[in-house]
Amino acid sequence: MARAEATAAANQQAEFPPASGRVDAAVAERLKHFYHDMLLIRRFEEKAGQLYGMGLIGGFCHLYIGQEAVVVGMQATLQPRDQVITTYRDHGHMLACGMDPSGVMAELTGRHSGYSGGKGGSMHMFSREKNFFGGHGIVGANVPIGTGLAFANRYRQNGAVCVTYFGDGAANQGQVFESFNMAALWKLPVVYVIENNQYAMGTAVQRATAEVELYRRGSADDIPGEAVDGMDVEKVYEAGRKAVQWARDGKGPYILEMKTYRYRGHSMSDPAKYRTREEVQQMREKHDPIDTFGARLVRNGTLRDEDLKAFDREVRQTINRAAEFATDSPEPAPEELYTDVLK
Amino acid sequence: MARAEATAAANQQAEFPPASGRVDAAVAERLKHFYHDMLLIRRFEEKAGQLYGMGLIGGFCHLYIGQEAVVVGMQATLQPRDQVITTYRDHGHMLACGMDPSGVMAELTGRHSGYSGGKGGSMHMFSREKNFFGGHGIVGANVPIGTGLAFANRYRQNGAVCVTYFGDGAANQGQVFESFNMAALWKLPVVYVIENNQYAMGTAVQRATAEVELYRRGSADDIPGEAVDGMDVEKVYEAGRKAVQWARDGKGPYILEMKTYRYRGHSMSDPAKYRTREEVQQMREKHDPIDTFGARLVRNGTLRDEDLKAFDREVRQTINRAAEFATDSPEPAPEELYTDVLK
Amino acid sequence: MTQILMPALSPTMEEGKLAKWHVREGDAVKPGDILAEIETDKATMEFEAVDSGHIAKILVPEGTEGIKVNSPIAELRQEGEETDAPSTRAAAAEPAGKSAPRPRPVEVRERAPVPAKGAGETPAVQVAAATPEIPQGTEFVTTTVRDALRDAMAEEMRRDENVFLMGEEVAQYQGAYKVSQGLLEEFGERRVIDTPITEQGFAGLGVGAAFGGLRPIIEFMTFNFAMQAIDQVVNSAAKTLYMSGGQMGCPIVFRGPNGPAARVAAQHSQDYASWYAHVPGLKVISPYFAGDAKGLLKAAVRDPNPVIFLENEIVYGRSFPVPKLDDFVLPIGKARVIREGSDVTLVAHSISVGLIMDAADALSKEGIEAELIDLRTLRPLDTATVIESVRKTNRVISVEQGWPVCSIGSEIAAVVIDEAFDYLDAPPVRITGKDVPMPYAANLEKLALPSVEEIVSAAKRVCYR
Amino acid sequence: MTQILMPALSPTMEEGKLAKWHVREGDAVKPGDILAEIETDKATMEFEAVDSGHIAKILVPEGTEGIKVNSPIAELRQEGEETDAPSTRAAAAEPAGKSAPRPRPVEVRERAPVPAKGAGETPAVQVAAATPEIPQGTEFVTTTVRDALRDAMAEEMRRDENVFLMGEEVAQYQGAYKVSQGLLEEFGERRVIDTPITEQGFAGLGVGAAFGGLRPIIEFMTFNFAMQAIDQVVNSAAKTLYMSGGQMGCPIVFRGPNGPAARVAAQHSQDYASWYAHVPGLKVISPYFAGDAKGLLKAAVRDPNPVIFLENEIVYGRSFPVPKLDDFVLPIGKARVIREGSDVTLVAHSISVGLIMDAADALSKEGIEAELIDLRTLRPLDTATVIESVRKTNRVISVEQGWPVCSIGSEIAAVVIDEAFDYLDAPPVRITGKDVPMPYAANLEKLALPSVEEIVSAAKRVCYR
Repeated sequence: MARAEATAAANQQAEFPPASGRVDAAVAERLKHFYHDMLLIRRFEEKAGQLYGMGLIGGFCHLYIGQEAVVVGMQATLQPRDQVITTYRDHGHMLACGMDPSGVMAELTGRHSGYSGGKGGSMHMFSREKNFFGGHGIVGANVPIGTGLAFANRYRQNGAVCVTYFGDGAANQGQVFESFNMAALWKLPVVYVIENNQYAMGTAVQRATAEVELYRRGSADDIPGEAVDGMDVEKVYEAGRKAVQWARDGKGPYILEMKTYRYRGHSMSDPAKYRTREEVQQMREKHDPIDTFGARLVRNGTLRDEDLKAFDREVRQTINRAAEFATDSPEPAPEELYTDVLK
Repeated sequence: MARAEATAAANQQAEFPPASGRVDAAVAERLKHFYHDMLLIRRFEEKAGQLYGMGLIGGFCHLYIGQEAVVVGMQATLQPRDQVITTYRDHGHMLACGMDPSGVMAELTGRHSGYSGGKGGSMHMFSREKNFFGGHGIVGANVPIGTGLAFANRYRQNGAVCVTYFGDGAANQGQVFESFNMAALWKLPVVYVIENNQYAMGTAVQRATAEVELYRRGSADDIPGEAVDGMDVEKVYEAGRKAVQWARDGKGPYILEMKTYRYRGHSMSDPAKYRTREEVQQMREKHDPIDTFGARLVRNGTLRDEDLKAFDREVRQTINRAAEFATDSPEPAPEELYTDVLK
Repeated sequence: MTQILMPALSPTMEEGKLAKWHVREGDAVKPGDILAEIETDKATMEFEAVDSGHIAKILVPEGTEGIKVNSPIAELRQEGEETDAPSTRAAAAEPAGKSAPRPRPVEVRERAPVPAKGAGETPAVQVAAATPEIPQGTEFVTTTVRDALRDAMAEEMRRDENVFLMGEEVAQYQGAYKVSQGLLEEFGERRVIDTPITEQGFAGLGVGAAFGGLRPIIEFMTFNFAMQAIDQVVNSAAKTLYMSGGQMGCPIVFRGPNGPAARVAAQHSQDYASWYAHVPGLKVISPYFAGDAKGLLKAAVRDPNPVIFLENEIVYGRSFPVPKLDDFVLPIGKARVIREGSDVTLVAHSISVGLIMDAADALSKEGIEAELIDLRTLRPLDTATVIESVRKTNRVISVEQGWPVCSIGSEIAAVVIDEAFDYLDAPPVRITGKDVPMPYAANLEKLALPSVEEIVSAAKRVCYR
Repeated sequence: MTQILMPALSPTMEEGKLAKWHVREGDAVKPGDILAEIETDKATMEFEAVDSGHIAKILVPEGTEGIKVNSPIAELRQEGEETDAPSTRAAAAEPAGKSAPRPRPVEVRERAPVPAKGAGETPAVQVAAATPEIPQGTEFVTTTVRDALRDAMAEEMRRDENVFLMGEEVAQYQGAYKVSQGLLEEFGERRVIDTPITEQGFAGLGVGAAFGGLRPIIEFMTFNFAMQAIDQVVNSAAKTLYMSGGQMGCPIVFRGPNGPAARVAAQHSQDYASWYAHVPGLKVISPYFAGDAKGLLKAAVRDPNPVIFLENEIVYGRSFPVPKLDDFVLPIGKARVIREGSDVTLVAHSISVGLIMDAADALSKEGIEAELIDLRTLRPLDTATVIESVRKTNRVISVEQGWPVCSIGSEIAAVVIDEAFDYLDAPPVRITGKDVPMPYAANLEKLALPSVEEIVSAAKRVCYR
């Protein structure tokens, strides 16, 4: 998974968007990685759903299927020193940050070789090495924490930006507003990415939020905000670049509302009766971030159909290896129960 | 203190503002009551400060001196069924609601005859009879509660409005935004009155709040807001009438930001070093809500100088009686320690 | 050929019903296609294809109930991608590898109270015997705790127009754990209200509504999320009556699942029993049996004080007899001796009551007769019932899922030692959740929680066996 | 003629200094005019006129110290409004009526630890004797707890650039209780940061900063306000190390006054000691003496874990000897025997340590020698020191200001009974705050809190005297 990082690095200089229909080599490389990384997340999540169905993964398990363009596009705008933090729907973010799918999957199965040694599970995973700060189970609670990471960046003048993801449901939590105020007041280098997948668990946005244009959520603090087509990885990347640069330049926080969609239920046990099957099918067929992007790449000659198939084979192999690793790894030793309570 | 109520009742029909320089009888009556009630609060608070200095009042004691026009103007827009709730700077609100100054003062001295039987003190006083719901000690916590009172009004379709007061400091609390969202979403009959006295304890507004125009605090929820000269009781009344009517008509919440000023420290033990003596003197001399309003009434012939003096004498008598009552009343019986824990 | 296995579709699912096939043999399927509808313990879920291929064979006809998770239900012929071999392997009926931990078993079997010694009557009548509120001859209906709670709310909402239910997903979704199933349909949007995810806000709004004369039931999706709202619960709901010298009653119920469920890890598994029990101005209820859940929730709704009603997600699906009475209300603040015994007193609440019942069975086989007390209410704590029992048995063991320090068990121990010092033949024992955040791994989670074995072993120790 | 009396200008003020007169005899004054500057225990306050008139006589010259509240400092000749008579009366030096409750007395006298029996050395050296961290011959400086805490922060901020202080009014205002006096001046706005009133937000921001490698000290104006932030403290700060399998350390200190101050009533007077002590993943410190406050706060800042540091507003103003050492750091998790005795063990923390010291003096006069333990740390609780003492004295009384149910005292009782069952000659006694929200009235507040009399009486009872 050094690919995600390579993508990010490669793209720091590249021009975007391309001026003509054909794209230059660096851009093409980036676009291929976009496709690859989205596919990796998709297949990973499908496999996770499968392992859940087999009882190998327990508890809650919130799949990211449908939202892949958001993290993949955003991640490509970041530098290695930048931080990422999100809520419990976090598998996609981890893979985009370059964490090892096997280690993530092994955490899902609660094994010693998982990123949290099996103690955190789906909702609580971390990688200091990749600057991924979780994986948090309390809706909205990661937002002040992400703001605090940005505070530390400003304190140290290290030039890093913290990208803080949360959902449309979390966007109503009071501590989100408290964070907005402090971030705006102190001009902290933080980009708030609201992944508006239309439903907070089973509650449609307009049933929970007086102002459904969530990018306006910071308007009481004069934080610039922007709505983005979160099903289009290129649009995400474009908007993300601007927002991250804004934060890095010391201009303070920026809000990106990603209009996206999750195909699966809120968690594995959600029958998702609050929306029609047709609504979901419509999104899958017309707006799927991977299919539409793949078709575009083939259309403009960046990739051939065979390339897409080759990606799929490679990704399936990676994921199958991860599943095998996650199934074969041992559980934590019993004495691990008492470690890591205190340092 | 039936006066405050009488004022409110009298004014429900009266036209406002008067068309000419001279005012008609009903309006004149209202204006006199404005003056009287503001003076009552002023003298009450001065006396409370005095009793605190004597050790007769303990703990915290947050005086309302300087802000009298806000509650007096607002209260005149209300009907008896409407509710009022505020924070711990609450003496003025109680007097404006028509609560007995003696009972309020006796609570301040911690006596059995106080509104809370001596158990609540300055910060926690209530009157179900006058629909005054406190007096709350946790900054911002009264805002969801006031929103809940409005929720109950809507639930019962009783036509009542809840006026929920809080300060510029509380305006940053997350639960205030949570309340705004629910009030806007469900169109609850609540008027939020932000008493912006410029300092949250010792922190000037611009040091704590990214957007200093606090009437915009609900803009993320599209709640109408308006800034008001909170040192002018007539302007408060005018803005309050509009806001209360809006809420009563079922159009949802309304935010009034009252630009006001407290002359005293945050509490009795605040040396108020965060502002200059000159700043305070300037407000007292040029913008005092009582002096400027009294002068205006004399100027336009509503009252004579002697009337003002007579009010002062009457109010002083009332306050002195209250102080005497509060000093002479016995403390609660020891067995009261264990009552009122549960109903 | 890949076997399609009966999926686990919730953290607590063990088996399910194949309600409907959406495909027939020979149909082509691709990932995301709906294969079937499965009924879990909570809901009917659509089951999607993960791989592409053709349905070669349907092994279980629709309408079949009690299909164990992971047993084959159909066979899929894939397009023959050679790299899919590991996938086939991983999807085999018996997962390979050294272990395939299942979600912690949920005891969904019907579980009646243990009969008192020597009684020949049915368990249901035994509940009656221990509960003076139930007239002789009352019929009992086996009901899940989930439905008993729902019935309690529905009955109170029918009785009193001022009672309403508010919380996250309580209305359209029918409750995150389906406790409010059907209430929206019966009572409408005015009285069954979905909130935004703003715990502090809607808890405070509930307090205001209670001050305004209504009778709110505030559901927290779990009490773990209520930590964000706890200032409103304690400072506004619990203290205001006192601060107002008795003027401001706050008749409100805060309810929802408390403590660990299954594999939901540290942030979703805390047990708040001792925190709430610490606070004057609250009543705190934590039942185990469905009848108690119903009778005490009805009492909570009618109580003029703020009541914390601690439920348990795993217990929701357990079934117990509930008396068929028009208006079954139990007194708050009374523990219940659910089994008499002479050798040791076992005290528990909520799901731990199931543990002490199992332990008592095991101990009985070894000749130790345990007396079992279901505390039911944690504030006020019915210490009299505990003390009376300890004076008889001279030994006491408390069991809870919460952490040990300053726990309910600490309180029980302190009270017992104070009021029955001279009766004790052994120091009181506290069996609690371990003093660690809840781990996710199946084996560690099991170790973190109290077990029947621990109880049995402690009981033998205090009985000096 | 109206007497102008020395005012009480803070909840805890007993006497003060008349720093400066702003008026002279003969001056006309009107309400709001500044009469004088008064130095209280916390700050210099301006003292305003309440009535109009002329200053007839100044009774106390400027510069006078130790002027008792309510003693006359000047005389005012009013304009002769006949209706002001009651006012004159109310302002008389001796307020009439059946009672004029004073704020609860604050013991600002210097209060050295009680010497161990038989020692002829000074109290300061006794502290050294009981504290191996202090070399022989160390000089001691009498310091208030307030200044000791400030010094600890200043020293740690000088030592480590990553340490910063954040909270409400910590910078420009110098701290709501003046604990951060001077820090803004020394360390600047980057490291001493005033926050908006958003407890949950800045607590969470602190957690993030700690994850990001800084060493935040988060001041809560009181722990009562921290209830709004407690989800961040427990779910984010305390649990993340475990949830991350040891990756995500959270080196953060949450500090501020805890428990009741004086007459600030229910919402500002809760003692959270047992709540925090309940939670694994936290360390919880609650010192009494200035030296412990300093040495333990420095240790807390250096600790890689989240530390809850519970202070006490009334104790801020008390003075004790503090060793004059360049870097005085004490170990977290160690209780201290502050007085040896053979008859009964008294255990306390924070302000209650003062109570057990007074009780020990009183008991000693009656021939009962109490052993005194200052717990200092509540998590991890140093049960070994308590058990060792109880095995000697065979009796134990715990004293705290918090509520009784699931309290620190419950835990002490449970631990003692478990580990010293056979040594006990009497059941452990818990003396706690009463099981009620804190009342405002002076007499009720006094009754709500533990008293020396209660301790003495309990000690005599367990000693069967």
